[in-house]
Amino acid sequence: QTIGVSIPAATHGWAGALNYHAERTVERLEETYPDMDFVLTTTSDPGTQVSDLEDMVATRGIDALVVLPFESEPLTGPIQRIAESGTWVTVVDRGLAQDGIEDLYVAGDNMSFGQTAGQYFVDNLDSGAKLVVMRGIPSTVDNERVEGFEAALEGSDLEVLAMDHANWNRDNAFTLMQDYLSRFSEIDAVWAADDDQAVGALAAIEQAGRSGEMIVVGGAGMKEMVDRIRNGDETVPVNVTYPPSMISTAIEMTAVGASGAAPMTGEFIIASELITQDNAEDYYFEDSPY
Amino acid sequence: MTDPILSLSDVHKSFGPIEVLHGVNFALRPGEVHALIGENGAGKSTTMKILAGYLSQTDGEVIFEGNPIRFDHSDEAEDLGIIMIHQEFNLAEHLAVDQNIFLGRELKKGWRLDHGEMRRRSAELLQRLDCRVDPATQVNRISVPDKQMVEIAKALSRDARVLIMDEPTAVLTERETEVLFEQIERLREQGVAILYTSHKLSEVKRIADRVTVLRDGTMVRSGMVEEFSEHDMATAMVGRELSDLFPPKAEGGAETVLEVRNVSVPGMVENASLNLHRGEVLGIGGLVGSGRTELAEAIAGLRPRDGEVTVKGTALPPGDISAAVKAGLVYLTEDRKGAGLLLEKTLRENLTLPLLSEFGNPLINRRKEEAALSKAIEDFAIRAPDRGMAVGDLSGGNQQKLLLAKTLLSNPEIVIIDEPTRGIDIGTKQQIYQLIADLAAEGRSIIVISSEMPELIGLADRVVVMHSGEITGEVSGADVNEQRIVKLAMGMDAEPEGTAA
Amino acid sequence: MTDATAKKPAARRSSVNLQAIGPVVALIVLVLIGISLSDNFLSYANVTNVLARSAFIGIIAVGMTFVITAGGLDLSVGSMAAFVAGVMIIAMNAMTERMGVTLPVVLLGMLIALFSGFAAGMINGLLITRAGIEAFIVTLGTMGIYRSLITWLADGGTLSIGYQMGEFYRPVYYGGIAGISWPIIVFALVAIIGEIAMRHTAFGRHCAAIGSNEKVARYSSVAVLRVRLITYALLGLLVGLAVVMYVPRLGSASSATGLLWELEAIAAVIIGGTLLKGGFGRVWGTVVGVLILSLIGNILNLTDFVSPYLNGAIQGVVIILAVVLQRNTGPAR
Amino acid sequence: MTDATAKKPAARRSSVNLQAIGPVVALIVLVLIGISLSDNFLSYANVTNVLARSAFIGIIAVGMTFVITAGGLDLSVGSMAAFVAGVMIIAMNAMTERMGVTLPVVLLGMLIALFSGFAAGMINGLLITRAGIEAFIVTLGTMGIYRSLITWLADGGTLSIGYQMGEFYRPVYYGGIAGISWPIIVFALVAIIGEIAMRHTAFGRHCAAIGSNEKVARYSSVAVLRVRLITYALLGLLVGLAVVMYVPRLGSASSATGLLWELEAIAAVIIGGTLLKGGFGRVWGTVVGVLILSLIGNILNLTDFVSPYLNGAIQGVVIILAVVLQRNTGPAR
Ligand SMILES: Nc1ncnc2c1ncn2[C@@H]1O[C@H](COP(=O)(O)OP(=O)(O)OP(=O)(O)O)[C@@H](O)[C@H]1O
Ligand SMILES: Nc1ncnc2c1ncn2[C@@H]1O[C@H](COP(=O)(O)OP(=O)(O)OP(=O)(O)O)[C@@H](O)[C@H]1O
Ligand SMILES: O[C@@H]1[C@@H](O)[C@H](O)OC[C@H]1O
Ligand SMILES: [Mg+2]
Ligand SMILES: [Mg+2]
Repeated sequence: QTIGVSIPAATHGWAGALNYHAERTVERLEETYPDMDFVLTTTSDPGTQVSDLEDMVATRGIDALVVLPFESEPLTGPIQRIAESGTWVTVVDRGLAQDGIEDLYVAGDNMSFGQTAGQYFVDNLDSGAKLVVMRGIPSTVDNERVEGFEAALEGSDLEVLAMDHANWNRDNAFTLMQDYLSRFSEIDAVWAADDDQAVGALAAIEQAGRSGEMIVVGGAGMKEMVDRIRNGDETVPVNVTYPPSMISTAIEMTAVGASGAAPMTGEFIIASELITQDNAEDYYFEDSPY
Repeated sequence: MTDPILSLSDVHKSFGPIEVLHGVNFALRPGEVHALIGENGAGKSTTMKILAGYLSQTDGEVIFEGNPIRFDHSDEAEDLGIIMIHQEFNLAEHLAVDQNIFLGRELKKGWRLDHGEMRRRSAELLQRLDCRVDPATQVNRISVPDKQMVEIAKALSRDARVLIMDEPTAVLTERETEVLFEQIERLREQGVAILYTSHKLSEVKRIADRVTVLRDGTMVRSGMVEEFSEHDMATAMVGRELSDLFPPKAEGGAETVLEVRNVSVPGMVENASLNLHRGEVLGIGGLVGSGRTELAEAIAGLRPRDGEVTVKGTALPPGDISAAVKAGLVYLTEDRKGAGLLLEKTLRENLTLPLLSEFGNPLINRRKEEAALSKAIEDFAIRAPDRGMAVGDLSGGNQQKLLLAKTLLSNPEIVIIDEPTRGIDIGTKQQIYQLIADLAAEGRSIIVISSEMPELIGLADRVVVMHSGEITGEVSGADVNEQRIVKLAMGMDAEPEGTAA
Repeated sequence: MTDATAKKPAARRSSVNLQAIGPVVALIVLVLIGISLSDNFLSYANVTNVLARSAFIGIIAVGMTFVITAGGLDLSVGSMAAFVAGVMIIAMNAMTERMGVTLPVVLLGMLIALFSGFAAGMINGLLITRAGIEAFIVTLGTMGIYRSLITWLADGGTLSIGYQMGEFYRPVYYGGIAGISWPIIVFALVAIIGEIAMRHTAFGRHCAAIGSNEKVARYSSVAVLRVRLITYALLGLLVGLAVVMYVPRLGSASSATGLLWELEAIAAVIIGGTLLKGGFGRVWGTVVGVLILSLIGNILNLTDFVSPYLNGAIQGVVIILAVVLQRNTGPAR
Repeated sequence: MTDATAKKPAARRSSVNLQAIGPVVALIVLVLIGISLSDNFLSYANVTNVLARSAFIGIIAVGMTFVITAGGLDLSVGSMAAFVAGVMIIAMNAMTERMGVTLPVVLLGMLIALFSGFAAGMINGLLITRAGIEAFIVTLGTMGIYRSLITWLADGGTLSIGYQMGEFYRPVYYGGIAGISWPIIVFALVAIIGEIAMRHTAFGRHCAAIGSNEKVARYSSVAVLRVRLITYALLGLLVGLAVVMYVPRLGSASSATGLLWELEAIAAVIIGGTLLKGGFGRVWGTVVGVLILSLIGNILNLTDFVSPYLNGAIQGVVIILAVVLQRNTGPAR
């Protein structure tokens, strides 16, 4: 039995954690199932990912595939062909453009990721409060999150002052936040949308001496953020989950399915939960890298 | 007689499988000017480079002050006071004149460069050479002769015990040559040993104390200069008797093929007008920097210009070289290395570059190219040890011959040649003069720009003289003589009567 | 005796040979490693996969060879490819609505891709030759511009060709004749024509002359600006051609399309023995360079190496080694 | 004897001036645009922010100026910075465990960063000068290698400096004297020393000579290989220095650290008027180039342009325009 795992490269924090989990899981499962072989590839663009999939099929003869598509549309066709050839396919996180191709779908929910954050602002900010928003790398994932966020804000009187891309990168977020702070004398909340971006934003706010003026909500449940929530940090009251460990779940379920122990098909959606001081303990994992 | 300071004993040199020096012996003595002469490709530059540590001999010995010596790097030779001026310029084009003069030997005040002192000393050196360039000028903005003066200044700035000069006067006019010779005299008196090459045998006769003749990598004759007449030198070099250097002058026809009207190049040429007739050899004389090259380049479409250039009644658009070429007008550059040849490319690729479309379209016919090369090698007596070699490895004179072949490949009707025989040996010079005469006889028209007075006088039936960017006069027929030309060139005689005769 | 000049002729001759076989040796070594690692390495499927996917960079790299040989550089090709792909997809989708899933739409789409690529290349070329701006700056600028434009066209997401049209167009990447897939055929043709153009036409000679010494070229009545302009336009056209083969593969374009292709293409050219400073170019070397780069990725996928994190390191080492093989000793710049 | 010679310097001066003021004009225009678009543009906070954040690229770009002036190139500086930052953080964390949050740990950490940078630069330099491999290839290779290594060191994630130590080290980025923050001071010092080194020392002169004509430099007894090696080692050292200022900012390093810094640094150098092919370099120009690049980003963040997707396009246009200003007319390569 050979299982192929194809995921995006560790180009930012969340993806790095994804890589971490994938590697550990593969190591662990290789011990558990001695006759099971894993092929793990990482890519930084859709084209290379398709090449990796081709290689897995042509040279490694994979029986099952766990794939987190770098982008949905370009990967749909190639994955469909692999599925049609009888290979088991598990799709993680970013769904395919066509329904019914994969055997198993394990994912977070990006719409709800944005919506949960947006709803929190609507519920907790004073009316007329002013927000700035940091977007990620321009991509479908980012679009869905912003869409969810805007949907939640619809009808409220919260004001979004500005929205720019910080590319899920701490340094970019730091710079962007510095400039937002120069530009707007009043900011009540920052939706950083990703915990790496939140790290950058917080550093800029602290530098400007404007801590306490505004709250910062990131996303994906990075350890440091959960810790701050746990400790009742006023600037970082909540977070929204988007666990990179979903890749482990996917690989494990696929391995179980492939080993014939139990059939594992269908959808497995990991909803985006709101982490608050009350439940933070449940989301804090001491030895997680992220 | 003093002991030799630097000498060669049975030195051989091979490049790959080809041996170019077959046992050369000779010695340089302090306070003596030693001239090394020989045909193009005879091995003069190679010999000099071995002496100065830029090349290593394959066999034999270099002896310094009586002891065999091996240089691992030219630095070591330089440290001993052996300084060489190369035949091809060795200047960093992006750097200023003074920066080049002191390159590698910068003067410092503590850790800082002493700009003021370097500039001052450069100015001093240049002044000693009667050269007007501003030491702060970037080298890529100065003219070819000025570059040579900078090279000389650079050599003078080092404390030389042995000064080796590879054709220093090839790109100089007589005036500058004079200045250089004064410096050579001065150094000789100071006891410096000087090795010098030149194809201008009259110069050799004048300045050298001792002469060594190389032919095909072998020393054929050596002796005090008194033992040689110019004719002896030429015969020893070429290995045969030479007839008259200049063929009889052709008289041009009446038809005007090229008309230049009020051509100006901002800052360099002003209001130049001239006519060229069919079958005529027209000379352009003038001092260095008088704007001859700029005028020629403007005519040939290589420089922006004002004024009109008409070839057989059709006006040429300014700055459009291909239009000029199409009209049958070509220009041979004086800047062989910078504008003439692709040094890393082969002879064939260089030869056919301006005329590739004639060698097959869309695919280049290699055989036709090879045939053209064979013809060029024969017609211009190009000596290349290997047809496939890079042009940069040819001897200087042979590069010049290839450049001539390249320029004339298109069978042009009008040819402007800027310093056509620069660095060419006397035997080949004769061939080239014959060639120019033949071209004229075929009904082509030629403009020769030359800093060699005898060349102008020997070739041209009519000479236009420039001074300071302006045409100061014209002489023809019997008036084509040194005195008249020099006067005009100095700007001392601009009256119309000069042209009347 | 250390003098470099002294050794030059001998070294030159032997180094020409060494330079010629250098990348080929590296390629052969990679193939041998591949064979030893997996029985499937030489399988029809794998060979086809590797060659076909090399086609995009390969076609572009052939064009890049001319640009670099003529002393230029183009950093924009990756984003240009993404932008052209986006334009092509938008146009094809619009046409499909009116004309249905038909051959003319595909053909028109191809024409549009070729034309947009050509136009984009012309823009680079004109800015470089007419406005006289350093190629590095112009193409760094247009790299950002095209990347932005595709992001904007795709609204931050992905532009996809309609499903039906995608299926219809697919065979242009996945189909072929006599078992050889189209991208391989097209790449081979481009490479062969490129090699001939470089070595046996006036255009190729002129590129080398300009890269070697622009002033000499100008004095030899080579139309320097025009030739240089053509190299950029040609490269743009080839980017268009690469896109024509690329779109049926993934059926979409996004801001991640063609990322870093410029680096890969330039690397392939240099690995192949073309001089970065210009003056000498070798199209077949570029092809070998492209194959080397593709094979590294393929071989890394054949086995489980230490950690996927280190793929980039291995890639880096192989690139350096491939070039070490071809330089003898003489220090370069 | 000739007035042609006399007229020459005048012509030269005017073109030099245009080149000299070109980037300055672009900078001034950007500042004016900034002022007109936002009242906060000239605020102490914004000016400090922009200058301080320019420091990393700026310090690196000063080193890059020497490399490029000497006819070289270094694509690896971005990944090198990430790698050095990773090494520094790991070392500081390890030392903190034993020695606590103390000054020696910070100083040792800084030394380690400087030394790692220097060593990495030496490796590039040795491969280029001794093994004689094209700089483009060597540094493309090491770019991949360092990027891989940091990813591997960080296990795909982020390496963070311990919280306490981070707080202790923070002032190196955020603190300063007399209201001027440290990164600005260090950047200014590096720039001034760089400018002096380029113009007033034999080293700078030799860099230009090598870049202009290597053979001439060698014939003039310039130690070509050594000078070239020093340029790369110096650049590495400056990357180390940039990291010393970078780490206290966010206290972390990941595979995303320093992404594309190489392109920015090279762009700054070229915008500043240094010739990409070598032979002429201008450190103050590079500083202006760095500021131009930073300002574009700052202005875009301070205002709402059409769509943030198009930021890259605007950046591209400004880069090209900044250089148009400095080239008069003559076509470049
Ligand atoms: N690096 C080289 N590689 C191969 N051949 C060379 C090299 N350098 C010189 N030669 C050959 O050695 C021979 C002697 O050349 P050299 O330059 O010494 O001639 P020369 O006497 O100086 O001629 P000229 O008067 O034309 O300058 C020529 O045939 C030349 O082509
Ligand atoms: N590219 C340039 N930029 C600035 N000045 C130049 C340039 N080229 C030449 N000059 C200057 O123009 C003047 C004319 O030089 P030119 O070489 O044409 O003289 P010439 O009459 O042809 O004499 P010769 O050929 O003997 O040098 C010189 O003073 C030279 O320094
Ligand atoms: O790659 C994405 C990551 O960066 C973001 O933070 O969360 C969702 C992922 O798909
Ligand atoms: Mg010679
Ligand atoms: Mg002249």
